[in-house]
Amino acid sequence: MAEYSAMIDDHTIRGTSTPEKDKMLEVKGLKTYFFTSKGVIPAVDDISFTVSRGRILGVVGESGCGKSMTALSIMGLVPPPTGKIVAGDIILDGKNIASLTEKEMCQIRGNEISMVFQEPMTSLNPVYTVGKQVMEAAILHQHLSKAQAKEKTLEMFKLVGIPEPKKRLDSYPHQLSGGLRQRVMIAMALICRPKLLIADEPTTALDVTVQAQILQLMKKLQTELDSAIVLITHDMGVVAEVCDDVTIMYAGKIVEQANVFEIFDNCLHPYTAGLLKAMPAFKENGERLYNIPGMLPNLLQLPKGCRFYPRCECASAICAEQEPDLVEVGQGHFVRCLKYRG
Amino acid sequence: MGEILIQSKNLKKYFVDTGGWLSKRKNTVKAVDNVDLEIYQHETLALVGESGCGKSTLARLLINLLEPTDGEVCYKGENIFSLSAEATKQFKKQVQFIFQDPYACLNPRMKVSDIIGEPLTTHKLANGTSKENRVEELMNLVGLRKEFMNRYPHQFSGGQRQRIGIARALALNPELLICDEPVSALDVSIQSQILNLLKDLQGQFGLTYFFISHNLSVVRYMADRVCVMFLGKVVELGNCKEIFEQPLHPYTAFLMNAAPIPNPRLRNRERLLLEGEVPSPINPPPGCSFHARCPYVQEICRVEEPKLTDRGGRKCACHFSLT
Amino acid sequence: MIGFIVKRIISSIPILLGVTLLIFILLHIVPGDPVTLMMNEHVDPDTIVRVRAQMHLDEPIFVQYLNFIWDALHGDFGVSYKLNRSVATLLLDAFPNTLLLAISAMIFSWVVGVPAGILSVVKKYSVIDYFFMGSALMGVSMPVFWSGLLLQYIFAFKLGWLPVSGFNNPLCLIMPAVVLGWGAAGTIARLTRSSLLEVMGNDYIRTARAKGLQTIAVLFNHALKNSFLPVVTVMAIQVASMLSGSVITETVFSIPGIGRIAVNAIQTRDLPLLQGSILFTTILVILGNLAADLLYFLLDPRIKNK
Amino acid sequence: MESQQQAIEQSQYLEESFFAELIQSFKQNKSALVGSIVLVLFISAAVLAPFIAPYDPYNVDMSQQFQRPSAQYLLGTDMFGRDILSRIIYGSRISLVIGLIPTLISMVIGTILGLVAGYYGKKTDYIIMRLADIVMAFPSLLLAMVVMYTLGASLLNIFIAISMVNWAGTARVVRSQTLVLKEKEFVEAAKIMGVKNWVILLRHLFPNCIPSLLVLFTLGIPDAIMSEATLSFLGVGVQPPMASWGLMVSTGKEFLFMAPWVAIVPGVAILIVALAFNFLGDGLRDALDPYLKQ
Repeated sequence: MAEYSAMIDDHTIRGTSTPEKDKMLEVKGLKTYFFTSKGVIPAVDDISFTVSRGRILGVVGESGCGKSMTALSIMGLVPPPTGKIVAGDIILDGKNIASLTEKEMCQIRGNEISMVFQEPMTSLNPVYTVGKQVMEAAILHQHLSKAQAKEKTLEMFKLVGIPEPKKRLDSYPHQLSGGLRQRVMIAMALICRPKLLIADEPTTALDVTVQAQILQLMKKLQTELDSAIVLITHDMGVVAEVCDDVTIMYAGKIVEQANVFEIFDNCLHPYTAGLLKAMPAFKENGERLYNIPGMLPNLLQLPKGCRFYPRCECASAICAEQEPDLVEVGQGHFVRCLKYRG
Repeated sequence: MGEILIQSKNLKKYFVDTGGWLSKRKNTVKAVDNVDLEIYQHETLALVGESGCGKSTLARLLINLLEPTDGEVCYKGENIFSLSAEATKQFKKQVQFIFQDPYACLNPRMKVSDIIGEPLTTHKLANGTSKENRVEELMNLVGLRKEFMNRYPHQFSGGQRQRIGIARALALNPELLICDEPVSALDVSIQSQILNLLKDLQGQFGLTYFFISHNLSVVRYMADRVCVMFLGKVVELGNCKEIFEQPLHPYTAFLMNAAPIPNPRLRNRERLLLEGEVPSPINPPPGCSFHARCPYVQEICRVEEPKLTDRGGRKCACHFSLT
Repeated sequence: MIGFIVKRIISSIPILLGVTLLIFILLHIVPGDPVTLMMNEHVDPDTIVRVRAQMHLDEPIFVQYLNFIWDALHGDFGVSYKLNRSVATLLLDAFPNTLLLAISAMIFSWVVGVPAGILSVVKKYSVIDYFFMGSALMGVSMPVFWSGLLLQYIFAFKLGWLPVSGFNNPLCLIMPAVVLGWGAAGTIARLTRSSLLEVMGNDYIRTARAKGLQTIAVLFNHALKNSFLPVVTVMAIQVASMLSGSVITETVFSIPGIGRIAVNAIQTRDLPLLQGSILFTTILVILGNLAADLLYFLLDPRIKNK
Repeated sequence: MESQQQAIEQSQYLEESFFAELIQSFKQNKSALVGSIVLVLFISAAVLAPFIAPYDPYNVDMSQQFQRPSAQYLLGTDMFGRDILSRIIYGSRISLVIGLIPTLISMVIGTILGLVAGYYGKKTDYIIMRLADIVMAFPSLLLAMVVMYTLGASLLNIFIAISMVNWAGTARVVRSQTLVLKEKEFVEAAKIMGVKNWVILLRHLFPNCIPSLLVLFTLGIPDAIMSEATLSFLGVGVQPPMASWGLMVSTGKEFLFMAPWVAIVPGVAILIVALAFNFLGDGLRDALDPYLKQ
């Protein structure tokens, strides 16, 4: 059977400093709020991060932490009328796309940035063939003829490993399994060779063996296509498998940011530590799991001070009063906690 | 190991879809196909497998929620499908269920006190003050504040709802709890709270768990023994640690191998990945159900169905063995 | 495909039988003897007995029912008591008028209802949306007989643009079609709107937007086909309500159609005629439902490939 | 630490109760609010008719025939010189009763049959649903007319006619909801506990159908009012001299070009009340949306 080799592959650990030209996406001070009848929900509150060419950034957090909304904000798909980007820059390959009009954004979406969603079962239109749905993006953005687009779709289907690609062009979504649908989604996302791919929990709805295939595929495509990938997930296992950099979110804010080895070896924020310690994978049968007490705060009634303090074991009196900033504690390692304010 | 608490014998559940009259189609889904399984007192037996392998059907057969096509389930030696009305009532007190979806498993129109108290009123064990006291006791047990008694389910978070579900299951002092993916809908930080609670309750009341999950690290943490299912059949059964460290059936090995490991330094480990998809359980091929995807397939696998046989304290349904 | 159609047609048979049985029972528990009603008061009792036998009214009700079904299968719906003509001929003469009215009303309701529904979605929460939805609700809340009178008063009497009633030139068709189609248009507009809005909330719509399609393209290329499924069903069912709603429209505008025959038959207690006209309308309704099923089948690949 | 945690737990998920939320959402929905106000006026008019009607609705006075609306007769008089306003106020009683009672009867029948059909399935379901199909296949107006023809025109028979036609729609909706609900895990949980079937129907399934029943009920009332008006218009409903709105339009239509108000005004009453119920029903549907979709 396969032995898990504990070897560290040298080229997987790349430098953390990013040359300016390699920056594919830079998000600066992004704020996306929802204005509801019950109050303002700061779903994404002052988020900044950078993704470079050829790297995978993992955005990690629990439900309601704002990770999906961050993705939709980058895509310009925040659901109106309640949701709104209230501040921040989104710089894609040197161009600020946060200030674009809806019409201009339509030329970016699916072309320079594309997205893969969590539910492959519901993310494809049930009344059209998958071939037609994949072709649509190529016809729209690259102005190909139908025949050319079909050719290209076939090529993409082969690339993402869909068996019998020719036959599959004419299949309807309900005729495909979850794994195949997710491959179709990936083919659709990549057909215009985007600069940035956002994958929102792409494997959560899939079985373990299929999840492994899809993750493997994403890693393979990342090296082949040389684009940047933002991978949104709640699963630290998935992060460990594919991500280069990690951003941990809690209640709309980034609490920690570093490369993947720093996060696993040397995490500093109590929430990150709690997330890792709570994973049963690190425990032997019989040992008690670590609990993060309490539960996620209601974004309508956020505590004053640090958003994590009510659940934090290291909290002191000042945490209830003062909201910490995100500070750089090591090279490329940022933490939002008063313990590390220098 | 204790006494056998519940045991399935040649248990089968086939779903037949004839497509109505005037249709030549006849699909048989062998959701549970000839399953022999025993659960011992005070142990945690985990059931793993991918979607559509029959995990939920098996759980629902064990609790008499579905009628089997064939075979029996014996609880303390008696077949639960041929019990008298009175004995069925007793059985329903001793076996309880914890559901996957904390949102769907609680009636949104009932107060928490009524939800947790329903088993008590159904079996006429308590009412009025005695019911209220017992509900308070149960809420305390699962870590819910008794002030929440008069609230409705939508006023709780997912984790709290799962606690309500557990309190309801404990109301009748059951011996066996069937947990159908109890933590898969929960966030990581809440998941560990519920797993700890389940462990505590087992220690406190000597409960027996039949624990269904697709999350292998949860299974490894919770289980004493593990049962691996593939397309309605048990392919491997045995001690949890042994199965994780030294799987015998190729499918088990692939399953273990596919699970992500939360250690970035192991990411480039050599790993074998299964090709293709989880096959459909409709009209499965003859022979070993895994043969279409198995890299070690031999002629015999396509023809003859392997039996679940004893391999040094473990059971495995493969003509060969990985060791 | 053919199997599906055959199956649907066969499954309509029990419904048809049930409907005929229900009509038959309802109509034959009427107190009072139809023959006495039909005849003059001064007819001698012998004639009554003879006529009863001739019309098989002396046989048990179940036998009468079987006779009725048997005759109906041969296209014989009996003879009208009052008009003394074959019911089948009367109905066939009247049917084209009803059909013409229903088709014009249907076309009116589709041409108005569908675009109104789509526009309300495109301009959601705007003045246009409120205007269309307000008019749609008015259409649903307005009794047909009253809106007919209102239009007659305004367009025929006050403005003199259109003939008050009758059925002898195409202008005569305008008011009845609008009156009959308005309610249906309202329902269609409301349903199109709500169905579109619901579809627009689906995951695959987000996928289409993520592909870079503009809102209008998403609406027309991705949402419309899906949202049409419930609308089509309702449209076919509306054929039914229009055929029965035409009873009133035909009465108000004096159109010689099936509906008016039915009303006359009720008022004159003409049993065979009433029986025939209801059966005829019901068959049309069942055919409408059948058409809805088939359309659904054609539009939704999930059913087709199952 | 403990108190902090309690503080969040208490502040969180503290949503208002079902009715409080309903009222909250109504306050924001102006058309539903207007609808409710109109309905309150309508109901008070029906209840207080003898006290607020300016004239006796049945008092024939040929000298006052066809009076235009004026300060003396706010909505004019009809061909018998009866005050139209007073007749409309009295007519609201018929519309109210017709709106409520047959709708309620058909809702009860439809709910019971729908629950039973959906929960027990198989043959029971088949028979009930084919019955519903038969009723639905009927042009409902014609069925009602046949019933009226057979049983004769009276208020009671209108109840029967309308109830007979309308139960099928309710049964279908309740059945499809039951089909979804009975697959829910809370129903499974009840079965596991050994709860009896009728208790499951009553305690678990029925309460979850209430929001949609509420909407159906509100939208069924204007339908019933309209059916009565139509039957009366055709002369097979309420009989003269009773003041039914439909009948008033019907008798007034002969004089449409001479005295249009006689036929038009009662129709406006029907329109306003139907519109108000539809506004209310739509408002309820929006407000209950999360409960309808669960």
